[in-house]
Amino acid sequence: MKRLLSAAILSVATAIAAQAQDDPQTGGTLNLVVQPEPPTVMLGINRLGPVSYVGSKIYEGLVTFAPDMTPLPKLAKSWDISDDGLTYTFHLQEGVKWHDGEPFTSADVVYSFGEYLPEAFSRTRGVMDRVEEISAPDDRTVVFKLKEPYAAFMIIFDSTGGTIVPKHIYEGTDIFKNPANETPIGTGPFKFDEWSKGRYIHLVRNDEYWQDGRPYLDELYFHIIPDANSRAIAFEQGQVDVLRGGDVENIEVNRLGDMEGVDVTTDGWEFYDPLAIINVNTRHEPLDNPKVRQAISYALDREFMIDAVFGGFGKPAYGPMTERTPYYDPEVLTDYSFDMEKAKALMEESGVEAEGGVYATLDLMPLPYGETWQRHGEYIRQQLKEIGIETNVVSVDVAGWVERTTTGKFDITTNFTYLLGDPAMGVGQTYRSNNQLNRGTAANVDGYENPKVDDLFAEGARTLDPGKRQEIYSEAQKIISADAPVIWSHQMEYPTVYRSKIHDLITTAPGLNEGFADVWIEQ
Amino acid sequence: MSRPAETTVLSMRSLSIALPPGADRALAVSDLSLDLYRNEILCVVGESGSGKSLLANAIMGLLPNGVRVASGTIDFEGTELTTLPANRYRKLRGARIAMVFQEPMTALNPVLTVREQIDEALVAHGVGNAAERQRRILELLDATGLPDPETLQHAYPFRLSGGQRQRAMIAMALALEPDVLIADEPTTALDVTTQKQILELLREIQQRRRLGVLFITHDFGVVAEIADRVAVMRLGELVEEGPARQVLDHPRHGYTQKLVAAVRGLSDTSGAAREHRSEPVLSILGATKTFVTATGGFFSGKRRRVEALKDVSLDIAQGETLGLVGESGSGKSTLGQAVVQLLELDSGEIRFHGTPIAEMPRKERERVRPKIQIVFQDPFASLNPRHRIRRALTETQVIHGTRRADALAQAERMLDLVGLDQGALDRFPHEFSGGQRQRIGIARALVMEPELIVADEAVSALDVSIQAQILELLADIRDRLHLSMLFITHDLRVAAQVCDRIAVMQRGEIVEHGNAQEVLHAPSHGYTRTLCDSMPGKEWFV
Amino acid sequence: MAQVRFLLIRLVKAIMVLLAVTVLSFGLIRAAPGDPATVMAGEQGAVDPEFLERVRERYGLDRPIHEQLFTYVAGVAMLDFGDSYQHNRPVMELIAERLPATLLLTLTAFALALIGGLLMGVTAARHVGKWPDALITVAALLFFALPLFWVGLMAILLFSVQLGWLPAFGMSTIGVNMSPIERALDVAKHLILPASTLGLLYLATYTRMTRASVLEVMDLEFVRTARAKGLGERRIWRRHILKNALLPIITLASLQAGHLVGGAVLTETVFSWPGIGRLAFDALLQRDYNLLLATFIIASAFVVFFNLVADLIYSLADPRIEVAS
Amino acid sequence: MSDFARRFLGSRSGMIGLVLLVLLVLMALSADLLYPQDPWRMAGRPNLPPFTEGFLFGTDQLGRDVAAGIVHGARMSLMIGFASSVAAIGVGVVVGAVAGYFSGWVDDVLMRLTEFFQTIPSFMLAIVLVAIFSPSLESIVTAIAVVSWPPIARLVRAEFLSLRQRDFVKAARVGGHSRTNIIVSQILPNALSPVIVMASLMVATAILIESGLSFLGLGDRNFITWGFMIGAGRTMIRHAWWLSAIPGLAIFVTVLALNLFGQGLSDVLNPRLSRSTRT
Repeated sequence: MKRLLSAAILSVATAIAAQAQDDPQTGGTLNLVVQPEPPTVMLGINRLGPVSYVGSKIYEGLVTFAPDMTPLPKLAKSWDISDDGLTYTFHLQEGVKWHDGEPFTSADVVYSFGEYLPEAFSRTRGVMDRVEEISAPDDRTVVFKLKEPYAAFMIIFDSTGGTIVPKHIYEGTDIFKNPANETPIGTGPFKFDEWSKGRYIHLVRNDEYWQDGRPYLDELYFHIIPDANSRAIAFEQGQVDVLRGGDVENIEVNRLGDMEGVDVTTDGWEFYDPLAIINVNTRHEPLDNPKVRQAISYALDREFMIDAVFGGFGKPAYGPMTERTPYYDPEVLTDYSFDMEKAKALMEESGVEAEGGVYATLDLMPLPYGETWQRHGEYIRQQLKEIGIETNVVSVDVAGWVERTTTGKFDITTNFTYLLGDPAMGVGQTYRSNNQLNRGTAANVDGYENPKVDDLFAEGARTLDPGKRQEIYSEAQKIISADAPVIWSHQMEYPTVYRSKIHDLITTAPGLNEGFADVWIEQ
Repeated sequence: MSRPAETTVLSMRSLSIALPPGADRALAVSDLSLDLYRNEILCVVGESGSGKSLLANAIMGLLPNGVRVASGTIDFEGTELTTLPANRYRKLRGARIAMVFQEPMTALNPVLTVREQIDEALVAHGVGNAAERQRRILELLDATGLPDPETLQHAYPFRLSGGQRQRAMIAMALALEPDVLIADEPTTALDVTTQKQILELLREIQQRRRLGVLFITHDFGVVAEIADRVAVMRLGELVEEGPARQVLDHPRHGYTQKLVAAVRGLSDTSGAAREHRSEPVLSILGATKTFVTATGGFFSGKRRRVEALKDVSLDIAQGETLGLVGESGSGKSTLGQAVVQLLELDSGEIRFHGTPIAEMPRKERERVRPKIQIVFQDPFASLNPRHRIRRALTETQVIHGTRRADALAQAERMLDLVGLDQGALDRFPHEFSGGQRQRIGIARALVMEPELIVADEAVSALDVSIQAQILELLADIRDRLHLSMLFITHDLRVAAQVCDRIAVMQRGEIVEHGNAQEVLHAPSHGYTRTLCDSMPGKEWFV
Repeated sequence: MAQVRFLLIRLVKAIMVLLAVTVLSFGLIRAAPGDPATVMAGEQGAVDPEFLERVRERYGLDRPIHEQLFTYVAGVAMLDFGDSYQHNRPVMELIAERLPATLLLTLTAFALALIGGLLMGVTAARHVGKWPDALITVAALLFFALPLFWVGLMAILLFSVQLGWLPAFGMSTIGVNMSPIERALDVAKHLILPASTLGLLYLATYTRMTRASVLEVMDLEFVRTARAKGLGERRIWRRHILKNALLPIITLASLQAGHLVGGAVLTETVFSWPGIGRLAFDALLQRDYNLLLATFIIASAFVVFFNLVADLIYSLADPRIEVAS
Repeated sequence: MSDFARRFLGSRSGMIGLVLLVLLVLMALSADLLYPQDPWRMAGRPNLPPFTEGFLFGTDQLGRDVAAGIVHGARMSLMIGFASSVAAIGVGVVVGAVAGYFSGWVDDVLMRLTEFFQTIPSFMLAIVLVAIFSPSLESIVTAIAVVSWPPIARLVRAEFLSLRQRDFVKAARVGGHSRTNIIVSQILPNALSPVIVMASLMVATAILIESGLSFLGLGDRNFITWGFMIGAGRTMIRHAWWLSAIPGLAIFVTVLALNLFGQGLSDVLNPRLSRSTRT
């Protein structure tokens, strides 16, 4: 907890410092770490963390988002939405050029959303299904017509969900095999220069960038350092200037954060809004029993877990949303703060037969994303033991985990989802009964089925009026939190460690997945 | 043929060599005094464990670790060797005192050519320039009777025959014209015919260079062949010394007498061959066997064919002993193995009481097999080190359905027959001496009440005195149990002593076959004659 | 002549082995749960069957297994290991990128181990029973019992974290532009810890082998002959003992050298050395079949290759081989 | 046998190894007495250094008692080591014996197979096997066995090849003993001593492999093992060095003990090998 505060204070401090600073200085090299080494930096065909990190400097979307999730101009300098919420008209920036010198026009946008993205990215295709037609009245204007109102529509226009790609390069090719993917061409503030495999990716300033005087930096190095300890040492020795959450163990973050001239912030995750959850397969006994699920939830000392396992980064979560999520409503949530007695009591009430103090023996499949999640799993295992649930740890590799999770072949597994800035976007998928198996790991893999919840999410997506939406989502949160179809572990916080001399590093909701046009280094 | 003794080159005075603690005795050589004169061959003869080889090594200053000269002196032309500092000893070695070893194959460095090995000796003692040395090397190789020195000098040891290797060794030893040559059993590893040549070579060189030769051997035949003087050793002690003739013909010390008797016994063929008219127990018809071996073993691919047996036919009658004599590689052992069904013939057959064993029904074969037993050369290798004698003698019987009690009784009878007491039953092979083990080996063959025994070099590994005993035992048992015997040996004398008939083998063929006496005294085939002539010390025996 | 023939035979045999390796590993990995499609699907958030189909089809995962095997083997024959789905690139490229690193690491480790091992082994044998022998034997014993990855960690802890003498990770300092010479020195510095860690075990092995072999040769007759010839000790050691004793060691050593490549997985992980050992492990976790198979086959290929080298050395060094020609 | 015992007592390395081994085994057996609690249990405050608050080796990230982990880990390490070695030796002896005794094509086939397995880099193969059959006690033991049997097979084969030529075996054949009798009661006993020596070393190697696997996260997560502890402590290395240092030492001692023990055995069982060290 203490950690958290200090982190928050730090970030505030830097914000102030940033304002205090006089004009940004140009020039300089920024050394970053990308891990694991991305398969590609062509943001259009792949959105894994590392790809987005690098790709977002090369490619842009129509908009980006402020920390409170209000849209900000990017390739679209402005837009208007018809009152019925069916027509979105985007007005594009002037004088934007692709890195190969070709001019950027509305045709590129139409191609990107009309053909490219639906092919490349299922989430965007999902949203595009709601679109009647895309048209480009002129070079600088693009119009989207929706079949029915969709409140979260703007969300897909960020650089990762709505990557704008050059039509003149990709039209009519196999977008996955196109050789141009090796030398990506975007509109972003930085241009692809060199990729020394296994060592670094080098981006250089895009002198033609549409925003005058930007970017401030000369070049970016994304270093590939496959080992957490090594990354920590690299930062210490000054070989890299920024560490993303997950680059090093959180406990390391605290140590590095205490170093001279180093700041830590947990901002910049409002867009992805990650939530750590424990999937419990409600198709299997005794997990079909709400009391058992609640018991499990009570049995977790989230504070301890966050401190011991996640180095103090994170906040307990008792429902389907986090404080970062719009329409989050703490009032309506069941308070699942640690209470072993209550947990045990619930197990007894549950009516599940216990043999020798053991109610059930279940498989526990920890998320195979490194040691931290293993510790997380080990902690959960111990707590379940306390309330009389024995577990057998199933260790699988990523492939196995994905496979078992998406096909419902598990009892209990740890997991996390991105809520993506609007309940209509990332939250619903985990609870809607029509979105269960083979729909990815964030889907409703637990097999939770509640018509009321389904209706609420459907309505929430359709409704535009914020007030109404709040009511809808508050009710949804109330019901789900009480049912506990999944056990919410905690609102994840990814600390970013960086040197104080770097300014305006994180100013928007996508955080480090922003284009870095405004980032500057104090010489 | 003893000649006037000349100046002493090497003289040992009350020399004692101590073995490391834990050895079977404290002193390998105790209080030995002996002189070697210029221009003579002094044979130090003794059985295994007599300490003769250590004596040789002591003179060379090459005693193995832990073994050391305890007391006494070794004087070499005024230089005291026992206290000589290493570097001066080194100058002496090879230059003034040279040595020839028993096993030339292992005594030569496999990865250096003959030339290199001789040359380095010359270099080490700073002899002449390259050309000079080259000349010397060729001379030496020529002098030791090696063919075509020019090319042969570049050969690696493994390319040479056993005899050639030993010649090369000698050439090497003579390289620096030493005064003293120490030869440690230099012919023991060789076939008789080769042995003869090497002995002649040594004698000739010794005389030409007026060398003092200390010749270590266990074979009185060899002694009789080349010795001027003889020193007999037993358990580290010098029991008798004197001119060759005297010691050989009129041994004074009891031990010497025993040895000499044993050797003479071998050539005593009065137990004249008996005629056997009965039906053959075993007949071998046109036995043929060819081995195909991969050469070098390393390069798969190239293969060599060795015709071990070429159309061999033999009969062995009831109670008869057939001697099978030949040098190594003559195929005699192959035949023996075929007889006991250890390997299959390519063609030809082996009949037991007239029926080809190969064609017998399985059951019948099972029954017949134990009737043909074998006694091996190395008595240690032929007993399972992990089984007590009891088991060694009963197991086979039990397998063939004898009740344990009976099997044991039988075992005891046979032990008794071979002259061992019942105590032996509960002991392990390693607790016995070589001779005793061989007796056990015989007992094991006998427990199955065989009709034919194949004795494969059954006495070759034993000391002469023991040899004699075992041979007597075999003969005795053979007569008592009316056994037939196939007696395989490389030693004509031994054969002549026990055999009724002798078949001489050469390169897989039987070149001569007939009554033992005739074969031995009036050989018809050239090869047999060479064998007889090669017999060391034959004049002495006959 | 015979040499050539012999090597040809061995070559054919080697190829058979590699074929077998290919088939085996192919079968093994296909037996595993989960395929690239599911991984990618999972990674990309919500998915639909149609998407899975596309991925499977793109990587030929929809074709019958024997067909996949055949196309694969055929490809491998032409050094085409297919594409890595994880990296979207030809596997051969990836391996080519990583191989130099691994070779640098393993060969250095091997060289260190062999030279050190020979020296220590000979020294021990020369002073058998005396303190240098005792010292070396004990050292070898200890090295032999050390878990390499742990040694690596401790080395990092000591030399990098505590003393800060040597870099703890990677193959070169990042982000800094250097002259070729500086670059080389830099790499060398990075090489020290991983190479010595990896070499340690082999150092112990070679030391023991050398010691034993030398002691054995020392006992042989021809050494006595050499002494009887009055040769000097130095000469006896050089020409007679070492010449005969070290030959088998060098052969054995090169036999093992092949395994270093496969054995480097742990070391490369600990020191995050960008070699194929790591590549293989990551590939495994990502179910990147083609990549994993390739690293596997390459590693085996090295063993086979070094076996050939061993044979060659032996056939050249030991005259007895001439027998065949 | 008594003779064997006497000679073994004579071998210093052997005795040291034996003593260490006995201690380790005792420790493993008495794990539940020394630390009755589940080693996974969070017993104290996280990351306590050794010798604080009654935690001999301190605690880890989740406040689990490292000492408890070491003791319970000993059990797993030894168990896996022995189990896999036994399996490997079983296979190796059978293959080697058959190949060595029957030679000919049988030998060819089996030896090709053995060579094949020796060609595949063993640790890589182990990794793949475990990963594919998902980490569990069985899969780990199997994997280790699969990669370790070839040397045994080769050794046994060599012994058989030479022994079957020995006279006492011939004698048995002449006596009409059955093949099985000859293999089992004549040859095998004589071939065993080097196998036993190799076995003790193999257990050591097995333990090393297991720790390597666990270190890479391929251990059975239901059981605490030393390799796992190192792997888990690795990320904490600069905050809590003891988390990875201590289990490593445990492995080291165990492997060392086994090697010493093996050394002693070979001194006693094959004097031929160790003779060279004496003369």
